Amino acid sequence: MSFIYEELIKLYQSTGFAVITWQQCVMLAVSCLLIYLALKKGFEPLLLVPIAFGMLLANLPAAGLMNGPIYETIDGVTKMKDPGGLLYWLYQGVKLGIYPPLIFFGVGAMTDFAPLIANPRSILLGAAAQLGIFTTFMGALLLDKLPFLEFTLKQAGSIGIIGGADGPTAIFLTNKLAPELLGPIAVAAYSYMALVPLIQPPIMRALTTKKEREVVMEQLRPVSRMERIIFPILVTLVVSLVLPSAAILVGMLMFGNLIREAVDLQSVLNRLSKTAQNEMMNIVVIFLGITVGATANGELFLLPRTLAIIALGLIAFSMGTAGGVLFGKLMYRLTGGKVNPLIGSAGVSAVPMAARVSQKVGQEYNPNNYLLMHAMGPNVAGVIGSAVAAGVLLSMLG
Amino acid sequence: MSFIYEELIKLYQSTGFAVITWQQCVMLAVSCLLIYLALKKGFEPLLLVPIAFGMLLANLPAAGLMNGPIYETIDGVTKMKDPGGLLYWLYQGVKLGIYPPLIFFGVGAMTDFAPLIANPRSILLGAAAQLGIFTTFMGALLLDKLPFLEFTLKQAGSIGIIGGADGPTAIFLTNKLAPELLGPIAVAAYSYMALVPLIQPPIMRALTTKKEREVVMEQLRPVSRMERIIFPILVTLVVSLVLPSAAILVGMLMFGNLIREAVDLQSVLNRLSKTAQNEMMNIVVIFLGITVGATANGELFLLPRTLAIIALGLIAFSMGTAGGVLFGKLMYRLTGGKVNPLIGSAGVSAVPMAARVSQKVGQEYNPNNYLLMHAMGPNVAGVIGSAVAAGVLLSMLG
Amino acid sequence: MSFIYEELIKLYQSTGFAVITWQQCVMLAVSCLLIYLALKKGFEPLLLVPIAFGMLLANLPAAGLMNGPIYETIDGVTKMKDPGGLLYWLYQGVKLGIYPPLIFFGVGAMTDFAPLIANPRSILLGAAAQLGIFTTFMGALLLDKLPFLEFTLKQAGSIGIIGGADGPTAIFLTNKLAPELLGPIAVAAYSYMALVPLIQPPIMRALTTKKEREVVMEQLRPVSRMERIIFPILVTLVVSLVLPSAAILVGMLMFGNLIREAVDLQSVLNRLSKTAQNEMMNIVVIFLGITVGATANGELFLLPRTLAIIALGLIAFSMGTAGGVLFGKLMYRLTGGKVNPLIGSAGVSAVPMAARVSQKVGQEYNPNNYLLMHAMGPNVAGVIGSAVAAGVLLSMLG
Amino acid sequence: MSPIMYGLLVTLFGLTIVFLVLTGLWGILAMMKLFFGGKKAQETQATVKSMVNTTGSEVTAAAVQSDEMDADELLAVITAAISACMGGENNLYVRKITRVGDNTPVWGQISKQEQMLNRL
Amino acid sequence: MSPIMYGLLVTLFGLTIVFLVLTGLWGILAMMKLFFGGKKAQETQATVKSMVNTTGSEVTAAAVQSDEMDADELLAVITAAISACMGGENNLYVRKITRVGDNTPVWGQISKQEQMLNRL
Amino acid sequence: MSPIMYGLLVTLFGLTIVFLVLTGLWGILAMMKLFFGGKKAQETQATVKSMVNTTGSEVTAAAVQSDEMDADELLAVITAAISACMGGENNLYVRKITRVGDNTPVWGQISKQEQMLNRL
Ligand code: NA
Ligand code: NA
Ligand code: NA
Repeated sequence: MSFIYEELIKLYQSTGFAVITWQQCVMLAVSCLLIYLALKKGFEPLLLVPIAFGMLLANLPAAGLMNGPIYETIDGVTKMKDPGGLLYWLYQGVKLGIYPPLIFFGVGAMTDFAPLIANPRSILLGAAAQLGIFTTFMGALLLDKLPFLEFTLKQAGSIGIIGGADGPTAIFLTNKLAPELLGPIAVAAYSYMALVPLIQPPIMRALTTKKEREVVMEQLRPVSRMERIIFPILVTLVVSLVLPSAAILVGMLMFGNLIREAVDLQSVLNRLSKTAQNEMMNIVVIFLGITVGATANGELFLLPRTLAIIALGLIAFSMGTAGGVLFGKLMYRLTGGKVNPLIGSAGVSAVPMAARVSQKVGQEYNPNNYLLMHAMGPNVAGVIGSAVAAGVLLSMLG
Repeated sequence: MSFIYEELIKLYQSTGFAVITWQQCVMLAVSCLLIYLALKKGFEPLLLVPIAFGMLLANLPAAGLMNGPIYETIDGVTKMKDPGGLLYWLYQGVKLGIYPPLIFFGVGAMTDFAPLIANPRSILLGAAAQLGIFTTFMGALLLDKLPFLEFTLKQAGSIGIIGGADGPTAIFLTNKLAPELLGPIAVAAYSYMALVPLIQPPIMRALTTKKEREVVMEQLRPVSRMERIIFPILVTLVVSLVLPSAAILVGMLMFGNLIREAVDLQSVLNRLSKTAQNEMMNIVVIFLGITVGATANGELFLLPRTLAIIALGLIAFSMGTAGGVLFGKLMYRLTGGKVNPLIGSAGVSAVPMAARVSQKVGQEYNPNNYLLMHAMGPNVAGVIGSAVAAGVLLSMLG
Repeated sequence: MSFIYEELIKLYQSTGFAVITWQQCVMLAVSCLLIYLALKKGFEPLLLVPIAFGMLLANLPAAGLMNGPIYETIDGVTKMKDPGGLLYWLYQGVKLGIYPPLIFFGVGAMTDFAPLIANPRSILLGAAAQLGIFTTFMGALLLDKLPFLEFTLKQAGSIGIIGGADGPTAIFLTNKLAPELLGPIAVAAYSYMALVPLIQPPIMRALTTKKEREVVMEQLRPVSRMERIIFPILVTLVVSLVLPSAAILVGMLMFGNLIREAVDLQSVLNRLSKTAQNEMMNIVVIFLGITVGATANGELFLLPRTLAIIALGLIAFSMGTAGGVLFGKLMYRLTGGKVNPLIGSAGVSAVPMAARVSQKVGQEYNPNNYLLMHAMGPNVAGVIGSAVAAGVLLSMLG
Repeated sequence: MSPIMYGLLVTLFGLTIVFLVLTGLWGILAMMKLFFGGKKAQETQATVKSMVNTTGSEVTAAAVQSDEMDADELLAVITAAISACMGGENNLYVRKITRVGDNTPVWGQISKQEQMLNRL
Repeated sequence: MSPIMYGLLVTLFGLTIVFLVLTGLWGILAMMKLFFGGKKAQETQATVKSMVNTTGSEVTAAAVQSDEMDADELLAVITAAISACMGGENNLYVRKITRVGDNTPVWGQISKQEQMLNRL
Repeated sequence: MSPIMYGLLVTLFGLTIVFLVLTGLWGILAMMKLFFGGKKAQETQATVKSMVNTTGSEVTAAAVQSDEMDADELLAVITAAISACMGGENNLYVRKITRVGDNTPVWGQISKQEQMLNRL
């Protein structure tokens, strides 16, 4: 019966218990923690649940769900010996840069740019809030000087983009510049987006005076249907001509928006608009989330740099908020008090969470102040702004 | 500070302004024009908006959205250096012949073939209207004699298929025979489909007498559930056995139709039928449209042949209409006046636009004449007819 | 005019009639029979209609819908000469192991595991019913001794998995172990699932006493939200650590279930849950069904072994039922008559058909006996059980 | 053979084949009518208009008893309810009935699981 | 080893592992019950039947105050309204409630944007 | 150039370009307003609230005459019907209107085929 014994040994060696590493143990715990945060604390569950579960699946020992295919060549004919794991194949949509633009397409179909069209100067607040991206980028370069940390320019750029407060942009850029950081950067970006209502208010209060916070802004003008339809085409042309590397993100965002707005003229387009917003988006979110999470294997994730990235992410969000608010103060001065600087913080993107924070802080100081629609302008401008910043980083570092 | 200056130069050279060609300028204008026609004039917006936006995206200078991946081999190991553009990857669904059959699957699930089953002789009108395909094919071969135009047999066949008045068939065949013409042929096909209500009536009036136009047709018989279910299976078998090259288009059309009709027997199939008609179709339409448009880059599109294709497309639709109407007159004679020749024009496909044109022209001359359901017979037969014609062209020219 | 004659010959030779084989004729008839069984007799129409139509399409002579791409190398540059058929490309989702886990994801999102959580000992009935898998596996190995049959260990394992009564598991394992048997195994698995209400009751009656069949079971306890959410995570961890080869199926099943249950906490997840259950599932079902059917080409299907597989499939379901019922009897003894052995038959999976059979047979003998919810426990446990069994077969035979 | 000549051949063969194939389908359809056309065609659409003309309570009862109450019937119920509320003057004419969405199940109920799970 | 012998080994190991794993799950489920099973199970389904038994006005008020009025509740409102119209005889029995479609938002309203955009 | 120096350059250029591009968009938006902003903005949402305030019969008539009765209007009809039933006390406030699902057609009707098939 010795062969039974041998088989038993073989069988034991094929179990996960036999080969699990301490990193995998920790990662399984981390993924459970993320599921807890997503479900109990409401941390962006739409993305963090798939990310966390992908992390769990990818760290199951010996399961090989992220393994690539294995080919073998016999007599000059190459054949696939093993197809590899599901997550490897789904991950190709990240690797080839397919999922993030498709999500931008859906986001465009869901976003109303009218508050921005009605109040175009608010677009500058969406530029100012990108300060967070670049200060964090510099911060990462400075941390590189520390003996136990090492960040290349590309890695620093990927970390900086956390300050864009925009998940698909962060994933898109990181995949191009530093795919080895995809896991921690995605987790940091989505976690801090969930924490916007905690991070922003103290900074907003610290940088503004009570009088500034109480400014009531003028009602927004109505926006014509023609403006809504021409806007996405113009934005695509202008941004792409100046910065070709931002064309794909901005172009797909605006394609989605064009279809959304064109429904008013040709109702048959409603089919496409709904699919872009719902089923197509949901399918891509599931695949994107689970495979981004799956990149976070223990050896890559459990390094000092992950903690540094998490620390830098907080700086990114804080500096972005500060940049927006300070530029808001400048606009307050220049317009003779017509602009409430609180809407500046919404420039970090994180649509529409950041705009709601502006609204909430504003109402604390003046219960009759409704800043929401005014803050939506910088908020959606911030999406464009961080796509442009990503384009700059891609073209200068890529 | 000379390095700043150098970087500035480099940055300027990386903008679209620095490298834009006149062709790209023209193509950007053309795509805006197509969006205008689609939205304001109602030219098949469901396809032309994605096609036009794809055209716009593909002609953004230096953006490289249609670029293929770049590989590099270091020490014998080949690695992907750059994944290429989104549109390149989405385009694989056209190149590998995946999208058009999937659209046919959805069209099958949306089409009611009962008017054809109830009045099977109307199927011949759907054959006669394919005249447009072959006269246009010959026209393109004759134009090849002109000094400034050059059309191969394959290109002529692709141009001819515009006369099928069926978008997916045109895209499917053109991709196989002459992919370099995909842009102009798709644009011509969908534009003329939108113009069917303008193109057809004068031809219909010119070729028929008042007496013929006033013919009232007999009520159609009811069609049994069994006939509806057996029909798609039989059509698949017959067409595919005679013409294997038409098997994929006709087979998927009929698969969709089988699922649609089988819902009456097994309601659980409603899930598949709905998905085929809605979400799956919409996703494929978006991907197909945007990537077909993206094939229209300036160098390929802005050639004299594009104008020739547009002229030939008009001939295609006109001759198809004439073929259908003339065969309708023949049937009028043979049946002793029971067939109204106006339903012949519906044989060009363009479901159900062409059938509505028959109905409208018929009612002009006899307000109590309801030709719509009678015209739906040739109309859906035209879809099968043009798929068969495409199969012939594919097998004799491919 | 001899060239017309030559072309006519060529044309005839290109028709399906010229090249059809007797196997293709038989397969076309078989696929029509399967469509009849699916639509008229209600044999799992959701899968069998696509499988049957795929079989029909793949056996159309000369249509080449399952042909792979053809490449040609000219001057060292390899180019695709022919893209191959649609079904080849859709089949990659089976070959690479993508579709079955995605279906498990949707099944997880549709399945309520509460009856199992409430009555955890019923999980053992889901283990006992896997007896059918292994007896059939042995049966295939014994049949291998017959002169006209030949089954390798891998083929025997694939045939055994029919006893799991779980379509995606059977397809997943067969694709890995013996892809040449995919057609007959999928057809057998889905057909017998449809026949569960005929196969099981006689076995259930034969193996139980009247007294046992009349046992009324205690009301199930309510299950807390927390238990429902923790359950999928724990199952993934435990099963995957013990048996890494089962990780992908069980992991995706439990990922779907986690999203389903987490909707209670974070309603935004409803988007993902609905998409997993509906559109994504439907699309995958269409692609999976049609391509699994397409593997059944005549040369592979019309062999004695197909009849053997069909015979073994019946043994598989019968032995699975017997295993469950006999273990149910054991539990009846051990619990002092608290467990009705009729719920054991539900352990074969075939959710929820097998559970309804338990309910129906139970009510025949005691009209006030509601076994449905008690049988759902073994029923969903059977899904986990057959995934585990598949993992064992994969790791010991793969 | 010159392209033009070959083109003519393609045209000749092409039109012939198109006509042959579709004439063949005509023949098959005619035969199919002989075999299966005799049966009374079933009505696939719920006869919503007639339902609307009945009184609200009847319609409601009918609809709720149906195990597979579909959206058309739901609208019929609504219309009937409204019409009943308004005193029974049935001057409503339902011009377009849109079936709404996918019937996503209430998952606690076993009945839908039966429809789906065992088929996958 | 002959295929049959190896097959027997696979069967032995296979059944053992299946039982081991599922017995392990049983143990874990039992432990889970100790830790989390004490809490009162929440009812995931809206208690439609009881809502129907209330008067129409109450139900309406309840439903429209809810910020996340879902389709089930909508049907409850409809049913209640019909039943109220018919004089309050609550002989309706809702046999199957189908949730209708995906709640596509009215996009002018910020509330849905909040649910979605910031999560992408 | 050291990474830090190049980083500063990237930051300088980056912020400049972000501001340049978005300022450019500002200019374009301002110009767009001159050309197209004069026209009265159309209201894309059905004014559900006002419809609810009319009497039930009016709303019903309006809605059923509409060829493209959409889900919002359907809800308005329902709300109006309920409110009419309850004696016309319009104290309802529709907090959230969910458009339900995709309008899958009743396929016997040609009208939807017109919308779709010829566009594919
Ligand atoms: Na941003
Ligand atoms: Na046609
Ligand atoms: Na099973």
